[in-house]
Amino acid sequence: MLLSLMIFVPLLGMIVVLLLPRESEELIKRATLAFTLVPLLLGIYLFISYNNPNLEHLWKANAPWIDAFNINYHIGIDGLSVTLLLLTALLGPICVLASWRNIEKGLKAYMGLFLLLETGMLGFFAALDLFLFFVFFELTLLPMYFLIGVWGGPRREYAAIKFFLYTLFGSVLMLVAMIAVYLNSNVINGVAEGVRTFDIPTLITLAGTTGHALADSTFQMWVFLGFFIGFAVKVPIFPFHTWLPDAHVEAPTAISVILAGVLLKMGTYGIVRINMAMFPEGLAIFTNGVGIVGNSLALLGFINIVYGSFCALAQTDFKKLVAYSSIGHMGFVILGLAAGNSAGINGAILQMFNHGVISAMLFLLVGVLYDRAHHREINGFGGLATKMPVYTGITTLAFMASLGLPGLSGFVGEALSLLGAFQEFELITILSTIGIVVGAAYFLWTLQRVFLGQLNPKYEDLPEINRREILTLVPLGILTIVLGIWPNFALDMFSESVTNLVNVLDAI
Amino acid sequence: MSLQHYLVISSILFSLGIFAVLTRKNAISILMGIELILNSCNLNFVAFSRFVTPAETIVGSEVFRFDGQIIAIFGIVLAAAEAAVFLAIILAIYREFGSIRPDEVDTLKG
Amino acid sequence: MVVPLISIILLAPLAAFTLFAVLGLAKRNFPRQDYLSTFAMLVALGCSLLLIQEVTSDPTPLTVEWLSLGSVNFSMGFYLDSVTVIMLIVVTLVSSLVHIFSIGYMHGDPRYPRFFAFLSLFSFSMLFLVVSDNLLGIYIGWELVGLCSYLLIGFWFEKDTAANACKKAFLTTRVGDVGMFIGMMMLFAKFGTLSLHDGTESGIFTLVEGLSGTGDMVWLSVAGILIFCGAVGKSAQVPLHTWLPDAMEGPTPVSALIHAATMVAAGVYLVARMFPILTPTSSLVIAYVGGITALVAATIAIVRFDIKRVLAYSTISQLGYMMLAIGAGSYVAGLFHLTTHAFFKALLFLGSGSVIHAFHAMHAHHDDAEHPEDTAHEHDDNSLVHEHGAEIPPDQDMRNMGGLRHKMPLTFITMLIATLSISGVPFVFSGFWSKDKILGGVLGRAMEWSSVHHYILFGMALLAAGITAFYMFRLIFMTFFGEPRNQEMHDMAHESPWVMVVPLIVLAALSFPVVNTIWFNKDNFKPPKQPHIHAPQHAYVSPDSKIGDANFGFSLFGVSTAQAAEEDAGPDTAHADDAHHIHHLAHNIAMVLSICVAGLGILLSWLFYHRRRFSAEGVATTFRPVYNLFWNKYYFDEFYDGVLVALTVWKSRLFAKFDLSFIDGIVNGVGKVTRDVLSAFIGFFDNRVVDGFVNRVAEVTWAAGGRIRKIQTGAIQTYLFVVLGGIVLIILIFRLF
Amino acid sequence: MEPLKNIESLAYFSPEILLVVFAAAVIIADLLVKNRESELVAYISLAGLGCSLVAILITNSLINSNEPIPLFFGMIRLDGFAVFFKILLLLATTATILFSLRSEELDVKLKGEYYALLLAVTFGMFLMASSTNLLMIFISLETVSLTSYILAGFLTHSPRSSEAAFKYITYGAVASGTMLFGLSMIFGMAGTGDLSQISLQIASVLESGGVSTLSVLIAITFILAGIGYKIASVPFHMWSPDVYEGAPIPITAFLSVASKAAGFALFLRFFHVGFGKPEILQSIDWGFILAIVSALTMTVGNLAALPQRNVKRLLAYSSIAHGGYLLMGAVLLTPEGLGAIFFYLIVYLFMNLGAFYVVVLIANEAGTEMIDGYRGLATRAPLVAGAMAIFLFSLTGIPPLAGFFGKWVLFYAVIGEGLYWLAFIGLLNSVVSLYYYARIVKAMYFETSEDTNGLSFSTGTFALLSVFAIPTIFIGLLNIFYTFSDKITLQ
Repeated sequence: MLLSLMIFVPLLGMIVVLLLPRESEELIKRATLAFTLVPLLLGIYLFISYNNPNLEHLWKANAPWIDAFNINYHIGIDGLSVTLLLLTALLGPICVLASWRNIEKGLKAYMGLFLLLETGMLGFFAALDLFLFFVFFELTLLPMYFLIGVWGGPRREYAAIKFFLYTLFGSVLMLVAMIAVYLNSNVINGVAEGVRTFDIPTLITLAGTTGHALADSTFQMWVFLGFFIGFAVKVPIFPFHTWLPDAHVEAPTAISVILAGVLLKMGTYGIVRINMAMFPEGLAIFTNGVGIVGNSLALLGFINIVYGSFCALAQTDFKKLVAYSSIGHMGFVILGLAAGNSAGINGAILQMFNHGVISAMLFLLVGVLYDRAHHREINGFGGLATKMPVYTGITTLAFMASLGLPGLSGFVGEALSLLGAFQEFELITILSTIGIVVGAAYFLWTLQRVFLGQLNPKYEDLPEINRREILTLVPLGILTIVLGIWPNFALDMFSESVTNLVNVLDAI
Repeated sequence: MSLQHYLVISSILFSLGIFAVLTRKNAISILMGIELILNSCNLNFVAFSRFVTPAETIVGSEVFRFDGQIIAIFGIVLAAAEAAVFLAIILAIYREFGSIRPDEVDTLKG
Repeated sequence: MVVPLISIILLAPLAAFTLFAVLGLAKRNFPRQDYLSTFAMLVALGCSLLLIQEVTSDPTPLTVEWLSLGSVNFSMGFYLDSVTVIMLIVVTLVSSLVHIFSIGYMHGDPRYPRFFAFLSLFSFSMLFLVVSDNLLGIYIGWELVGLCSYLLIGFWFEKDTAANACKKAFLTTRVGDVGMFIGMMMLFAKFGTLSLHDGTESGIFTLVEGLSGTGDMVWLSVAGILIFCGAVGKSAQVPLHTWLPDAMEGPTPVSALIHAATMVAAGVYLVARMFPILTPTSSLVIAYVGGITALVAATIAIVRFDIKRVLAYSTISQLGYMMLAIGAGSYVAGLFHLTTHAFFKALLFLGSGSVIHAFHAMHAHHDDAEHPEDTAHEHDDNSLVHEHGAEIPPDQDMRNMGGLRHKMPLTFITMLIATLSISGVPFVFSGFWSKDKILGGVLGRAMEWSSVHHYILFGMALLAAGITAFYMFRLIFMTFFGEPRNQEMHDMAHESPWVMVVPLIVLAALSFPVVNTIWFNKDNFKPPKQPHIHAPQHAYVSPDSKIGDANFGFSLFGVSTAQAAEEDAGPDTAHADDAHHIHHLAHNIAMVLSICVAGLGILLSWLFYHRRRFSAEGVATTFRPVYNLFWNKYYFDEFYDGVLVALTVWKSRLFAKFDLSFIDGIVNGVGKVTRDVLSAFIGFFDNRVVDGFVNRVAEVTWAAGGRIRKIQTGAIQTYLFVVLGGIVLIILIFRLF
Repeated sequence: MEPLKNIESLAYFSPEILLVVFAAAVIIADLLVKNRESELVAYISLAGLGCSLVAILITNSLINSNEPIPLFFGMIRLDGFAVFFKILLLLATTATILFSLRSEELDVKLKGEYYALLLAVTFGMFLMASSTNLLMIFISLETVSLTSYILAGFLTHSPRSSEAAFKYITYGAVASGTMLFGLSMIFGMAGTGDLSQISLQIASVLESGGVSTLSVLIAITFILAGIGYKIASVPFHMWSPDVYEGAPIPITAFLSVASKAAGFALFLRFFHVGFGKPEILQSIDWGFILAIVSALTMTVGNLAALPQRNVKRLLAYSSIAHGGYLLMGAVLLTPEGLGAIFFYLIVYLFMNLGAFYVVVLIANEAGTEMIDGYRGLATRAPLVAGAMAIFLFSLTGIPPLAGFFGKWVLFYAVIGEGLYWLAFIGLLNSVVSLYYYARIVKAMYFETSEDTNGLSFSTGTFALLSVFAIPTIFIGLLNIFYTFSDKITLQ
């Protein structure tokens, strides 16, 4: 019940906001903020009250929805989803605050769409029914399309349609795979009996039972591919990544934050929740370390890391740099997942959460600078540290966290992923460590070009970061530090579930 | 005359109709081609109904079923109706385009 | 009692920094950040002194689960043995003194509070590194000190030189760190833990014993060398040493604390910590790297004129010394040298700082901040390598100095003491003892196994010792003796205020071994129990079998060679007995030789730079090539430039299909190349290949749409043709199937 | 059960009869009413549709779906299938009449004929949905066609309209002529006009080798030409873009929904009842060839829609594509396939009619059918723009809009038959279709028009819009709509 409330309060908020008069902008903002705060509070409550000795999904709700296909409204949380729910709920109000001043036109529609988007994301992380899962997954497309396309930068139309087409293409494959799974969900030893089901936990158990059609390894391989490509576009995994830089560069600050903070995680979350948990056999084909195919997943992670880092090194647009850097960091997630052992998967999931927090910070910071200077050309700045020390300090924190400085959250995830991956794919992992150096290189270089050196006289009177912006950044900064010092704070949430998953994988 | 003769004739008629429809550069000739097609069909129906449909005996006496003929009659009726509508539309075309050459009526394309 | 003490040691400086950070968010400052930080450090110092009493046989007073992943767990904890305590005391002591010194030195700097906050953060990180009981914790502290050095080198970031230097420092060390991380991954993959010495005896040190003699020695050697890579980066060993001289762009107290006494020594500390897992092979590699570093750096130091650069290179060479010692197996000597070096090198830096201060150092960075020619925001030179022709700031150029001993007597005296100590002037100076232990140890090893390697190493060490004496006295003579070369600067010069002089005096006092006896006495020090995996003939030098380690603290006095000999000799077994004699002999020889080379070096430099019997320039001209080699620092920086260029060329081949833009890129500097080529690559790959593919698909689709439109001619009879054609086609297809 | 005689049949035939009666009433009323402006005739025809709907429901209550009632000696048949389509067609016609009320391009002098013809064409479609005899099939088809020709050309003094009518009738006449020839061949082979008889006969003669497969094949293909032209499937689709563009917008909407639906009714009955027997299928696998046809149809429709600038024409092509989607379900011969078609038709009815309604509105207000006319609609008429966006994205098949669920059931059925390739092509097509639908959305939302003064619409307009928009949002989410295939069987 609480969970449903958490998911649908933003939807309610959208309706309310759309009913408000267009003129009263303050009211609209405050209402939106309120409606995003409710999920945050609920999320915190769920997070705190979450204790899961037996790996059950908590806060379940299960109601029949479409009997014709045995589709149920089935939601619930486990350690994995509760962290991401919290992340989503946390970024909600922050983004509303971040778009407090810089939305010139159609504020009402903007806020409404944003709330719809939040419902989609929350629902996605909570869904336990494959069909519901898919519907929520797609539900985020429309608002995103409009948010980028209407409120974006100069090339917004291109970016928006590109984002839309790429993701839709991915989800098409997912749909086929999904139907295939459903059709085979009641076939045991070649004979169909009983009802078919979309219920994810049930499907997972069925995929484990020998003789069941879902357990067949070739079947699993194809379905795995279908789902994987669908999620890979979202992550994004090379070579499906080209929509990301465009989308980021064009999107308004808050939307970039959501995009990097949550939407990318939807991809990796899906990979863990569906691909790994449901199709371990399929996974094994791509991670057994034999030949190209056997290393493919790890290779993809490696390519993401190195490729993203080098691309970032080449950028002169601040935002594009951050965008490419997040491609690189998602690579660590893929690498850790490919490892398939406790350290790797835990690291990957932790990295998901941390990257959500850190990249959100980075994009917020870019937005702060953009609102003042109205451009993002890295070489156009210089010596800002003298004018805006606080901003510089926070940026340094974010950069250091992002380049994986120990003591900050970015490190733990990366280190665990690498430690885990090394046990399975030694060479690939060693090569991936290039990403660590290059990551340091481009962040420090940016730091130097933007903040160090002589103050660029153009920016003699650049105002220092203001209270509202600091307010948006501080919670994320605190999370970064806390998770860096005490990762168990998040790890305890999902480590049991991961252990369970690892046992399933080892059984193969 | 056997069924084959009728079929041959009707198929010739049909082909002629199609040929006319595809090649004539005058709407009226196209209409005539269409009429040919329809009539070839009617001929088919009648022939089939005469040769193929089994006769059934009602109260002792052997009676032919006239399904085919009936269809043919309806066909003639519909052909007439179609011709009427067609001619009306040709009039409209002539009014708008000042010509009834079908290849000149091609403002809608692409 | 141990845990709270250590906690206080860690938390005091951290608190000082945290306060600064939190207030900073509110755009405010704590009024007396300097006193706060200094006080915090003094507290830490007090606690570490108290810790001496607390050293017990159990090295792990505290261990907590840090990451619990079900099957795998990572724990964090404290590791307390005499080594730790020594390091703690050294760090806290030098740090406190530097704090005090900075109160005077940094006075009037616009970012005065920030400086102290950073110092506190650094001290915290360094202490964390020292006390943590597992590689992960060490790595965390390791990277944090790197961050602090980054922040402090770039403290005057308006200077492009500083901005470049800090970036270079961070990145160069990071390269080493990656190696270290890979080593950690190997160890983890092997042992499933990163704890050195769990209470549960499941730490690496215990597990590694299982490997001794097995075929995994090669693998272990690789791991050890990789771990050593981290040390190579941090303590500036060849070939990753180039960042340290540039790091002198930072304020001088920073150089004293981070780049002389503590952070760079962390590498040595790490290697000593990991000593139990070092196989003979890896030890030898370490020893050679150390020896080469010692020589190379020393030779370069001869020809420097920037007073701080001279000290920087001397630091590098001394660190090489310590590495050599540990590599050669006598890690006690290495640590001993680490301690003594920390004191006198810090003293030297602070002294030079006081000299620079005398020359109005505080305005220096403002001055060249106003230099019009280096505009801060053309970032064309973005090479990881700092540009070489950096002109020496006038107040650091020894050619402007001379005759200062009358102007600033205290500075002169203290620096002289330090110099005597580092040059290894016999008996009254700690430097002599530590250096002698190293030489003796290496020679002993050599004689004992009659191994060529160790003779070579001994030769290197001896040569380095001589050169050290030479260039250190060169510095003294050029700075304090002779006639002032730059009169008006000379007139401005004056003795520094007491806050700066007092630390000098304290450190000077610490350069006398006698002083050490006051706090260290042997029975406070229990040996850290450390297993060994060394090959048998190497075994008895490993710590656990050494009396030397039993009274490691005692060895700190370095009172007599006899003891030194005992320490290096094994237990009183028959075998160890003659080993004992060999070592005794070795130490005597070594002592004589070292005294000789030191004296020779001093004499030469006296002749060159004081009595001017020979002209250095003359020699330089006669040995032009050699001189050039030294002057250009063995062309390391140029080499890295070359490599990076080559790399970018290669990259461009791979990525940009030989995009010509990298040619002028080479001319304009590596960074530009990297950027051009990479952007060309992105331009090529992302836009042409990946997007290109997608766009092709889109275009084809679109074109197909166009085709279909063409078919839609608008002439009804074509439509009918299509109908007929379609019918025929369908029938045909039917027939086919 | 036994076929009913003529007189007894009339009761079950009441919906059609009512339509005819009201058509006559409309003409008479048109003669009586002097005031050209009055909308009386329209309301009369609406009333007629209402009465007919009631009649349909009554007759529906008389039958129970698993036992259909043959009427007029088995000429037509009353069963759930027919009832479903009749209701669907009624809704479409009602919507068309409402559009026509709003539309401003129709000639006021010809109201009576217009509405009478609409009723007549509906009557014809009813017959198409329920006829089970070759004769009735042909007659109903011709009735619908003839009336549609006239409606398509209904805009006097509009060259485009006349041209549309001309092409439509030429094409239609040839197509139906070809079909009639095919019918005659079938008649000849089976010796009867009754579909169920035909299936038996054809099966037996194929077995006995009395006729060659090729002849049956040719016959089927000829017939396909007639039906395919009704549902505008490749290669018989080429008339539709031109006709749709030229015809008055309400008629275009009507053709794109109603006549397509009726066509599918005919298609399903003819092929499933007449040729659905396994014996026939094994010798002539028309299912496979039609699968290819459907793939071609949707591909051609989507690709050709990409470059269009005229929204009407664009929607014409899009409706070709949707015909292709429906065809996928039609070739399956499974209950899932049928149910999918039914569900999709419902969804399609709402979203497509809604889109066309917006086109009508914009044509009235902005006076253009070009995409450029939609620039900045988001600011000028936010609600209309929002509704249009909903319709378009539903046509694309984006969750949670009904269009997605429609596609879902279709692809589910297709993949259930193992036709992965077909499903994949279909899904890729829906990705492509996003591009041109989004172009309209882009014009409405991302671009700005020179004149920014808001367009004003009556509340009735918004009511009607919401009548289409709300189902487009909710149909998919409600459970009840998914269960047709269980109730409706086709034998």
